[in-house]
Amino acid sequence: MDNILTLLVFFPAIAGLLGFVIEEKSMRVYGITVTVLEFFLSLWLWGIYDGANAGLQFVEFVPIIPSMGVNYYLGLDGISLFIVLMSTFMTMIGVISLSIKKNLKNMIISLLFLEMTMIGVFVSLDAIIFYLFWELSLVPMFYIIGAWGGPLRIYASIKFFLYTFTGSLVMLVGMLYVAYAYHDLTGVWSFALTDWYSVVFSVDAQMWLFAAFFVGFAIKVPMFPFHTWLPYAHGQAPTIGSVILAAVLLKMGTYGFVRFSLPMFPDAAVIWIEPIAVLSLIMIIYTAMVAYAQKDIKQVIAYSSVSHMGIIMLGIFAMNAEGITGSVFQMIAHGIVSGALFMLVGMIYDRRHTKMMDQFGGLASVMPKFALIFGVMLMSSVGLPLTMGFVGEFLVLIGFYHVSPMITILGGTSIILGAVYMLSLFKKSFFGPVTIEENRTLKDLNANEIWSLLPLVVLVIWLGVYPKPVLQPIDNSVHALLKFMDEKAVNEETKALIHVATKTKEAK
Amino acid sequence: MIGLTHYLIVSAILFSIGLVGVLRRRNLLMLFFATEVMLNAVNIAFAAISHYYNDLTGQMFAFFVIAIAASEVAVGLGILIVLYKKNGSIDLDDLVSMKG
Amino acid sequence: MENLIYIALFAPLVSSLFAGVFAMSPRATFVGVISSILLLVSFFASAQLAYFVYSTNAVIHTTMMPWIMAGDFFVEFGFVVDHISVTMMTVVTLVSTVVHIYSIGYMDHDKSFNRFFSYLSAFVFSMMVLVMSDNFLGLFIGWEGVGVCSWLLIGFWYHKPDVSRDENPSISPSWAANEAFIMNRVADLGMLIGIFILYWSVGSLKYDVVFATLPHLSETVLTTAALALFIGAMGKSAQFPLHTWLTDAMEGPTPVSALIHAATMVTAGVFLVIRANPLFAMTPEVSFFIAGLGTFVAFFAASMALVNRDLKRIIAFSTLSQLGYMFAAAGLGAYWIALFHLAAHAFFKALLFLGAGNVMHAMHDELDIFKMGGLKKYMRWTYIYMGVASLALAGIPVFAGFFSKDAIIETAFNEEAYVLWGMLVVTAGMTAFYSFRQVFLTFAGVPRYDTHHLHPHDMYRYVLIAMSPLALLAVFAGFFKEEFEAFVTHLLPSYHMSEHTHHLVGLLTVIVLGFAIGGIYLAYKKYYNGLKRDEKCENSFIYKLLVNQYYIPHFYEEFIAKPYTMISQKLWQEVDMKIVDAIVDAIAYFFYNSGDVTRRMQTGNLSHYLNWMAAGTAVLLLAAVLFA
Amino acid sequence: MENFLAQITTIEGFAFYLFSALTIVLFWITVMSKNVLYAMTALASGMVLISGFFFILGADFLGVVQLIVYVGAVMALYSFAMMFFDATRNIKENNTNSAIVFVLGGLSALALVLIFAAPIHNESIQALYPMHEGVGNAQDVGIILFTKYLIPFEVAAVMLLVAMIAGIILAGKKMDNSLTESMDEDVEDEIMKRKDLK
Repeated sequence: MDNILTLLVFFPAIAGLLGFVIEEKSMRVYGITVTVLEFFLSLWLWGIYDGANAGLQFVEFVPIIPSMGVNYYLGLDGISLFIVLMSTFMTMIGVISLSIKKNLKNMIISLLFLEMTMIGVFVSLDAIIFYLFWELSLVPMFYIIGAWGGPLRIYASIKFFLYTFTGSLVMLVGMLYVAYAYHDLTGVWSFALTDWYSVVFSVDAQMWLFAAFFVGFAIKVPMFPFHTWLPYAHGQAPTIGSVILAAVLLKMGTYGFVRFSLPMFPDAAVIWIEPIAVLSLIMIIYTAMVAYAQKDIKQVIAYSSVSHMGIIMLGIFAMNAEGITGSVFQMIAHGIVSGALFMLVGMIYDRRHTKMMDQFGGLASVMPKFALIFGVMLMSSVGLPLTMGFVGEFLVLIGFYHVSPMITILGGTSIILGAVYMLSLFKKSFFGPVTIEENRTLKDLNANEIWSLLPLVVLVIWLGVYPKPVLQPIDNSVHALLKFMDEKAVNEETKALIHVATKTKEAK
Repeated sequence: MIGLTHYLIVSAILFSIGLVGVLRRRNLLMLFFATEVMLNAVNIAFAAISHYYNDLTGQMFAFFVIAIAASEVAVGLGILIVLYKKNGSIDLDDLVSMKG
Repeated sequence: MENLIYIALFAPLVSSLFAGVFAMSPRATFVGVISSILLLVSFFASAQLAYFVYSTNAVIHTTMMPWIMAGDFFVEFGFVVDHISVTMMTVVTLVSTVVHIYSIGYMDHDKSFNRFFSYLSAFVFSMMVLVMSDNFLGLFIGWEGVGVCSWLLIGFWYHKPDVSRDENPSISPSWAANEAFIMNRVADLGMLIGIFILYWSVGSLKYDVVFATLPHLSETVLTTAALALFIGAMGKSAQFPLHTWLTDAMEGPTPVSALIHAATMVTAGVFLVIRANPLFAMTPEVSFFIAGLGTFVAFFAASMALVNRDLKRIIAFSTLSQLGYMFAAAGLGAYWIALFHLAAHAFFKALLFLGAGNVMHAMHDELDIFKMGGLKKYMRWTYIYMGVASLALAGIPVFAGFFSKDAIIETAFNEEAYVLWGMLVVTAGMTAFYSFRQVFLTFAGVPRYDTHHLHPHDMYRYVLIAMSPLALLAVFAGFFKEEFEAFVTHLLPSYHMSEHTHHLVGLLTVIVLGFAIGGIYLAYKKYYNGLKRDEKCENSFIYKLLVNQYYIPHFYEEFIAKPYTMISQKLWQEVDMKIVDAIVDAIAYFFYNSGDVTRRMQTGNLSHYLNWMAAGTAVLLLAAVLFA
Repeated sequence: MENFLAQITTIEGFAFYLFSALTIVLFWITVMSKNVLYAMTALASGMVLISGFFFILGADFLGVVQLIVYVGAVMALYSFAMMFFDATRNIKENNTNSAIVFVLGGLSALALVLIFAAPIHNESIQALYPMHEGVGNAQDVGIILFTKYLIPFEVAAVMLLVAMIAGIILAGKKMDNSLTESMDEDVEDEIMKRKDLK
């Protein structure tokens, strides 16, 4: 199957177009069918993916504008494979658990288009195609927040759109500059990433280009101090919007760092380690504290997302296989866990139409199943061993320890601060006596909800106990990436800092 | 000998006259006249460049300018008449419905 | 043998999952029974392994499957059964089995009966992982696992509301649970850092590899690693300053206190130090710090126990104090003595807690020993059990505690750490006093409770029988000291008293005994014939200081918890909303307003537009003139 | 000055200066005149003179087209259009006579002159479609127009057709009310009629 990536990218979009002619009442079934098919398609992709091959696979190459070197160029490696899987998986779970009644048809069509753009971002290897999907992903999300959101939805969606859009434009300038530099060097135009990788920029140029890409990615991540769109977007978005936003859209930023910034500008990346580490630290500690101050459950999880993204950023800039692999794994873990947490908040919101902690209390006795699943996700979120959250967080921290012990110790406080806000959230909403009469009659999770959450719980524990099938392909690709960076680096210091794993994989 | 520069300068002066007209007049018809002046000024420049570089491209361009001017006048006058019939005036000061 | 290892390890997990299936169904006794049977299976497997190790002196390694791999990092689920871990396994499973059976009776009326067993067995599983792992990260799994289980179990009665600190020093079970978890997390960070250091300097986390590489490492690395690991141990074993959670953890059901907060989990820190003894042996400064801190905590906790009125808290303080003893021994290099005290302490402390549970059961959850008295009439067996356990705790000869604790005090003398020795001796006296103060106030004298409403009676018979192994061990465990030493010193460094100490051993024992018996006599004089409140003493500064635990919980509340909350609030409302977000919005408003201003250009008058356009053209042209 | 004299004495130079002076004056009148009729007459004369420039420059065909299209067709259109307005009357308009207009005009004139007067590096410019010696201008133009510029030429033709139709429709429609509104009303009337029929 040569065109599996094209199929994967455009199947949801075509299905979305067909969705316009489907009747409203059968839309839900239609949406579930499409997303399940898409998920199985991606599973199949995993099945035929060659884990031992660290390079790009399933490459498709069709020239679009040959004179400008713009090509329809797709491909995927261990780093993107699992993010793609996670995207299809979370979209599927999101659609299954969808509780929206109003304009369901439009919602599902938006989601399907969103799915296309998300997968497109992760598999495209041409900068123009990448940028196209990158920007397109804003549109469905803009609709989802703006049309189905809370009372401040217009403000939130416009803020989301403009903020991330501004960043992307700066990134675009960077991309164009790289293309121009490539043209200067070789005499031909090319936007293919694999071509760009071969350009060795001077350290000065790298600094500027890194900065341009940084703005685009950092806003998406979102890094402090560019994070303020996130609480609004999450606070106002409908459940499904928050799930996809937290699970997948934020990962675009960190993925961008791994895919663009590291291999293209290794020296600048090394020089930028310190500022980025400091920003990540602020993200970790500061947003964890802000999360603790929140009164709205959803906002706690939104800020906790920022805090966890800080960990991911730290790992990416660890410049060793432990850190980067851990980071990519943490992207997946965070996607699943925060997605699940947002879904759980959505479920309680559907019942009580409030997300304020002080409106709850004692839910554990009223809704034990809900409390149980929330507890599992919470524990994964605070990084308990044998859950997904631990593997990524641990690898990131151990990786960054090699770079800077001090920053790692400070970053490690996330395991304390994370526990502080998460446990206080859990205590305030689930423990204690039931004080509000309305809560006494709340219904526990119904079958549909349990079935949409159960796969997440299984995944969180399975990948916590046995992460090998996921870690190994990631690690192979990361290893190749690091070796490449090491060879390409201009500065001696960079070469010294990049730590390529020495051992041959005896684990296989 | 008369050089290219001479023609270009004349063209520039005529263009500026047209510009002054465009800026100054409030009557739409007069605005059209001023536009014609500017277009003609440009045409002179084209023809002159064509001549002095011995290249027909300039003349080609002038042809198309003329064609466009003709269409512009046709459509523009049509609109002018409609406007006049609707508002009873073709003074720009009276046509401010697009105020933002 | 591998099968036995897996049976010992996974029987508790199966038990937990089995009980978990019924967690949301109504109470069913069979759940408790089956859990207990599975635990018993685990105990037998452990015992058989212990016999195997004892008879063959072989160390069994087994690897289940790979876990995390990235770059050079590679960790497997590997288990090792050697003299140390098998001792721990046996102790843990034995105490757990007894506690499980006990809980069938104790939790009889609780509607969350099934859930309780699920948590309890999960805890045992985590503890088994902790002691059996053959690498530091495996240990960390168990380390965190016991943390979570302890969180679940302390907060077991989560439905209780928060009350003020004056009413209940632990505020509420859920509060205490969070406190325990978070405080443990603080220490876990230290432990993680220790793991990081070891990984980057050794390249592996397996005990064998790490210990084999230690001689090649620099002193700084060793010291920081040892210190970081010990910080981890301080949290789990509730050493100062991370000790406050342990007494608050008494909010959990009493069997939990017996199992987790006395016999097993809190000893994990001591276990870590014993396990990593090659590391600590190479870092004398850290070891001495451990010994010093241990001694200090032994004294410090005992002092707080002297005046406390809460039955369970007194025992909790005594646990803290005994943990201090263990650390003192381990820090002074007598690792096998520490392990011996750990095992002996597990037996008598569990017995003590279970006895306290019986009393609570009889007294309808009353905990204040000032409101008890005269219970020996109704609760003969409990009286005997608690008496035995207290004698063991006080270190009276023939009882287990005598052999182990005396050895520790001797060690301190032998190491010429006379200050430590002195403090430990005084603490021994204090231990005897508070143990018997508690026993006498509870069982002797006349009833101080409302005799019309309360009719105390002893626990179910099967519960009392289940407790008997612990009682027997509390009495006789000490006699196996020699065998124990021979057994564990295959792996642990042996420790011998010097000639000098050897000569004085009789004298030293007499001194310690003198303090212990003095303590008991004092308690007898003061409390055996009922309670006489001493107002003047109770109002004294020292008494208040001790009752309020040196105001340390208050200190944490005022100087850590409250400022943290306040800073968080400020960061959110002042910084995030008013600075970071406001700047973003200000940029947006700038564009918005500039649009509003420039909107006035949009007069609707074509002429004006043309003027603007011409102005723009002119500017561009001028620019062309000037710059071209 | 001598240079000027030398130039003006040649026939070409004389024509150039004469036409330049006349067009500038005539166009000035066009732009400044209050009377539409005067303005238009001046414009038409100016255009004739511009065709004169074209002839001097050897662009015969262009000059002819200028005469036919501008002076013939466009001016005719203007004069017909003027019939709709009262053209004999002086226009009352709120002319912006402010300095800014003249400053802007003057400035751009100055800038343009400066730019054009600057020496242009013309050596490097290669003629794309060179004129041929001995071949008439009309022939030359025709060859290029119908080969290289065929598509633009056809497009221009279509554009003119569209413009013509648009002009007819715009000017010929009944003018009582707005175009779009009247359309709507027609439809409404239609609907009403149908209802009545039922």
